[in-house]
Amino acid sequence: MDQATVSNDIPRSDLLNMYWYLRLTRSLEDRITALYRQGRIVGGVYTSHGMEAIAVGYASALQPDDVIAPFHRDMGAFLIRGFTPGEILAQYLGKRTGPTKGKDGNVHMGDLKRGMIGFVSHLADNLPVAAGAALAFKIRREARVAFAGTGDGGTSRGDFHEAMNFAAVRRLPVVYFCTNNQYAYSTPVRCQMAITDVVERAKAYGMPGDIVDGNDVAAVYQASRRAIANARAGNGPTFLEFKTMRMHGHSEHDAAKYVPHELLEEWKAKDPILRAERLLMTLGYADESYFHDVGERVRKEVDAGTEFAEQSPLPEGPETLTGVFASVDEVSA
Amino acid sequence: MDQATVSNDIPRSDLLNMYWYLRLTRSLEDRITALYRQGRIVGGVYTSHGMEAIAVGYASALQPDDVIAPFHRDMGAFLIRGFTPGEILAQYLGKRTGPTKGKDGNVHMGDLKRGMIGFVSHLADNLPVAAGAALAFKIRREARVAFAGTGDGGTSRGDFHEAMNFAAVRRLPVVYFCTNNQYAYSTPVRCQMAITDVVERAKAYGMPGDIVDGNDVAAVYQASRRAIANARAGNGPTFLEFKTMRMHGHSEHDAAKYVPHELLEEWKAKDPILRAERLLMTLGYADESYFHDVGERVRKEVDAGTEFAEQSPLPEGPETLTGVFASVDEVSA
Amino acid sequence: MTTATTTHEVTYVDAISQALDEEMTRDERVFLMGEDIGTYGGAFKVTEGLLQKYGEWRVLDTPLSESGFVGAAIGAAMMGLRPVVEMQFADFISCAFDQITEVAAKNHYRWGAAVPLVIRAPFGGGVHGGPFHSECPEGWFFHSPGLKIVAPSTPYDAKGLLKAAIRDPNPVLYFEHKFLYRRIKAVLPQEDFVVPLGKADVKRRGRDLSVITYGAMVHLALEAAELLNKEGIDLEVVDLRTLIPLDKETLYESVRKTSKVILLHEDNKTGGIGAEIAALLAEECFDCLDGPILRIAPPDTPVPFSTPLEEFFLPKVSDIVSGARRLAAY
Amino acid sequence: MTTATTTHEVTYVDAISQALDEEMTRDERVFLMGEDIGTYGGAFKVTEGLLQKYGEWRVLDTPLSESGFVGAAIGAAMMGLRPVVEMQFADFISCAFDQITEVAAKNHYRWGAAVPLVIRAPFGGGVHGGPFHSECPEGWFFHSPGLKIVAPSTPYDAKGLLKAAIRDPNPVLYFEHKFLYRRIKAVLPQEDFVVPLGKADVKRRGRDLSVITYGAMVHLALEAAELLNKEGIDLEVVDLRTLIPLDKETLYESVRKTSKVILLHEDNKTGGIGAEIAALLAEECFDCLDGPILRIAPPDTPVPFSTPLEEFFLPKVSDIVSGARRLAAY
Ligand SMILES: Cc1ncc(C[n+]2csc(CCOP(=O)(O)OP(=O)(O)O)c2C)c(N)n1
Ligand SMILES: Cc1ncc(C[n+]2csc(CCOP(=O)(O)OP(=O)(O)O)c2C)c(N)n1
Ligand SMILES: [Mg+2]
Ligand SMILES: [Mg+2]
Repeated sequence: MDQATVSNDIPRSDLLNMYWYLRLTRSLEDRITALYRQGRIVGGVYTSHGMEAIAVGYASALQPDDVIAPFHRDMGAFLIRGFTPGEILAQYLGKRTGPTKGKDGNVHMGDLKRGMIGFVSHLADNLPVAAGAALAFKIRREARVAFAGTGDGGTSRGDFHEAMNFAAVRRLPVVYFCTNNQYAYSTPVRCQMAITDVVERAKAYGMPGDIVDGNDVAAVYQASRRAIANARAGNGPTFLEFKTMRMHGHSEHDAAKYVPHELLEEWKAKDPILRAERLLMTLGYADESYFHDVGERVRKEVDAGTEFAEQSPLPEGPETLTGVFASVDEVSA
Repeated sequence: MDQATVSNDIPRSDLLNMYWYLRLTRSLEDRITALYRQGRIVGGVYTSHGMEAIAVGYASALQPDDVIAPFHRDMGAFLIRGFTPGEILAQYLGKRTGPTKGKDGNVHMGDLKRGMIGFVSHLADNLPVAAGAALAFKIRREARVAFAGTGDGGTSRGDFHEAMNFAAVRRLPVVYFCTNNQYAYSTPVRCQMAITDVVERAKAYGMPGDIVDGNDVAAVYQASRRAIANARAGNGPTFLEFKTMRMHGHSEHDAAKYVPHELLEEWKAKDPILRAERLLMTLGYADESYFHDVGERVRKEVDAGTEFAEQSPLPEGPETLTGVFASVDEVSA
Repeated sequence: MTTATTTHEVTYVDAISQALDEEMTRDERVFLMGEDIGTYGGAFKVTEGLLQKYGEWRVLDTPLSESGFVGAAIGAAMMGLRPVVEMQFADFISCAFDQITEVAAKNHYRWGAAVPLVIRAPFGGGVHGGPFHSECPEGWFFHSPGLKIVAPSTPYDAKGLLKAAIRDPNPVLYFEHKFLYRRIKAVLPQEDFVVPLGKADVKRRGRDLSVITYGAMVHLALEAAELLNKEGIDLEVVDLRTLIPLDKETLYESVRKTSKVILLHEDNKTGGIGAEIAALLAEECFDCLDGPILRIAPPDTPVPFSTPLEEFFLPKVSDIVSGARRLAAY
Repeated sequence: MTTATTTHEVTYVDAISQALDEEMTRDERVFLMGEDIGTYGGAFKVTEGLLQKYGEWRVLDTPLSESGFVGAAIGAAMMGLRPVVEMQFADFISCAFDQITEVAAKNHYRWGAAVPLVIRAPFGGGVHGGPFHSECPEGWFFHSPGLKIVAPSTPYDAKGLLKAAIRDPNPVLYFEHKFLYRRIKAVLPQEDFVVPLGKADVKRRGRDLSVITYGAMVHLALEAAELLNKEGIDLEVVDLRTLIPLDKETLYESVRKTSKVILLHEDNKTGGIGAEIAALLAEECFDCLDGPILRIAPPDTPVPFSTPLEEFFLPKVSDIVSGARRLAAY
């Protein structure tokens, strides 16, 4: 992404906003990791460390009433949609004040009011669901878009295929993405598929596709914006491949010894926060002291969130029994 | 397919053999249809009328110890693998002498000894199964190949995707085909996928693909032979799209009013039996009297088969209970 | 609402079509998805004419991909629409199993998203369908918290339950019996009606013995009751109608009265709904039982194709008669 | 065969690894497939070291596609190999449901093809996994004719049943309990042994009351038995070990002796295996029952994540104790 082009194209406030969310994501997830290591968060913890630009970039490109079915490393999307660090930490700690009230943990949260479809562990399951959301928009002639993704590994599942095909046939207003971070757990992409670029998969559906530098928040933002505009204009779905690298184990318990050290070194230099800072400086939008200041402020937000989450009550046992079925008054009759 | 090339390439005996099976298939399926209309066959009846060249062509290109997971309109493959018209009619009539002993009907038959994997209604389910058969050959370093297909509609299912992907990643000795007969029940291909040629799907897997005239038995034979040779040589899977047309309803009860009349007219002229006859005459391999003679002989085979099937006993009620589990002595310990 | 109801008899399958048509007119959020349901009107012609009436965005032919279109229906439902999905045969529901049990069933519990979705599944045997066109898959699903399950036996219930299912805010599996489609007729009320989910119906009152059943088996039980009546054995026939949530009260009440029970279903015996009801009775009505709880159900095999096999497989009136005699003599 | 057995205590998870290793050495047809089972050794390290020992064509890392690799395992099994497939978590078995129930389970019945396939599925709660990493999916499968199902509770059974499953000519679902992996240890025999499929095991003999259970719950039942012993209530603990085929004789024998039954499982209550056993007992052992059949099982909800919720959800020793007291007083 040529930085001169960027400067003409993305408003300053948007870039600074994205920078904020990159830092907030990093800071929040670092806190989550720390709490996990202290044994205060139990269960699985999957973070987006080093890949924050993807969720921050695409979520910034969407309108508030568009709908997101996030990938499992898209913390930035939750933050941009107004999930507070406190709520999110409460979720990880199993507290009643988390978005799932303790029913589910970590990134398995959602809230239709904020346009976030809850993540389902079974990878790619939410891709047909997102097609269905887009279908609803199309049926009602609403100018809304669904945005949904999975990992490189997730694209091997049948539901990926069925979703992409359906979306393409019906020209639905949905944008699909793949966060290609080169590994699915311990499995490198070359053992996952016999193609190098996941975007090749789009051809099978007659769907346009694009490869995007997933560590460049401006590039993610711009590619997403184009695809979203296309979808909104009635031109059907697009598939975006965000190239990036998983910078740690699959989850906190995995030391990722199977990843070559050099690969991590290479990608460390491409850290999306450093990249964003360089861009902001080049454009003259911000300087070191600004970055430092943001760092202070996000830390305070995360501190306050931690405080909130820790002081929040746990649910009580019998709450297990609530919520299996929806009641009539929850949905408009 | 240039007929001069053909003559150099396919032995006369093979061509005549394929012609025999084209006629036997047609004659047998016509009988099945007649019996269905008389109410003597119950349940679903799906035939390959007008598409006989596909199964006859590919099954002729395989070695006897290769394995086939047939599409649901591949009667010719069963015949080539030694299923007699009598056995097959017994299957359709639910007789104990059919390959499934009355447990299942119509084309839902199989026999591992003859390298035929039993068809499963759930379309595309047998594609991963065929990959697994090929995997077994590869693990044991046997020079055997699996050949498996589904319809244009069947390629929309997730199992198609998962099978193709797995076969490509492991470079398995399997050939996949799609019988693109332009409709899936009442659904035309354009409502099934946003691409014109199903072969485009192969690109998503880094798998080579080929479009083949499915009404030309010589073309089917040659394309299959190439793909099979490649697989056998360790070069991995190929995807073949056989272009053809379903010349009747989805099954016997469907009048197929949704198919434009002109389309059927157009394809009638491409009837694979007529095409084969023209080829054999051009090559000087056979003449009208030969064709007439074959017609007489296949009719006699089908008559004898009908006789056999009709005189065969039905299974008795309690046989319902047998065969849920395999016993140890059925498989080598 | 004037379009579909009539004073003459309608078949079970027409009752289903009427329910779809009337709900689509009543509520523009209702739409249909499935294979060949548009131009073709569906494999069983249930949706015939609806494409012409409501257009291609309310009657959607889908690619051949059960998981994909059930998933899409879930998404549309969460956005406020009311999708009704058709399985071409219930047997193919296995392909959408993951979407149904992991996504549709659990979304509300996990994060509060209602999924008002109906999946229509033509099920059951007696139509020479063989192992893949005769299945009764309901047994897989009543073990999945978050799903409702209905299986009507009459045109009235078929229509009323489908309307209730469409109006319910939860995922509902609607099992319609293929064998009944054109065999059972009734005159239906002119006015709009629903049969509430979760209510069993005593299809025949009797003193001596409760037969608890649903779907096509209801008619077998009623036939058996007529025969047994001549011998002085008075059967009560309880039609579950809804499998989840189970109407325990109606069951218990019947059993408290008769003290003897036959559980009858077409689904395989082991792990069928009969097992669950037997367990409930053995725990909650133990003291009022005057004899063993009998289950009459097919053996644990796939549904075989050949006529003598399928006849052997399916429960018969004579099974009920002899079971009832045995219990009556107990 | 000298590689793996030892005289010191081995954990439940090691017992599983040993069984795999020994069977791979014994029979070169045995091979493994699954996600991350090669280099990484599996999410729970069950297959650690096996890639190095047997090579990449006997320990196959697969793409992320449960339906695809279960289907492939079926094909390889039909060609004469003995695949053992790993689900990374049992929860993901829903993605392969169609291949398991429609292809693997029905092939032999339909057209005589044996499918000697084992699917290992780490299941169960108590590990803070939440709704998608704690499921007990066995209830879906015992209603599918053609499958065998096992669920060991001890290292001995884990090893012996896995060997028996691998040697069986049918598709076997092998549910290994994650909670037990590193919590339960035992000294195992030096020599090769199998635990035959279809045989329950009385883990504790008792006079007063039969607790019929399997998996992690066996240990709860044994704990409860110790407590109750002090009160003079003598529990018999029957470990099913195999869910299909059910060892009815051992169950009936136990119940004929004690006349009182608790059915205990971690799978959801409605439609769990407890329902089936209750139904069998209520039909076949009715006369020997001296009290209602109690089921102790989680409520009909997904497995919640937060600790107080999961604790509420899972059966507890105290549930068994109070259930037993109630029954004893009956
Ligand atoms: C259907 C399914 N199978 C297995 C898993 C277990 N699992 C969780 S994450 C993961 C790897 C995912 O890889 P990828 O899609 O590339 O995403 P990444 O974690 O690399 O960001 C696996 C196998 C799952 N969640 N869903
Ligand atoms: C998973 C699944 N869903 C639905 C069906 C019902 N069905 C049987 S054949 C068919 C159409 C198949 O179309 P295609 O694959 O193009 O094959 P063709 O019949 O055209 O030869 C459908 C929908 C099925 N067999 N399997
Ligand atoms: Mg990845
Ligand atoms: Mg077709």
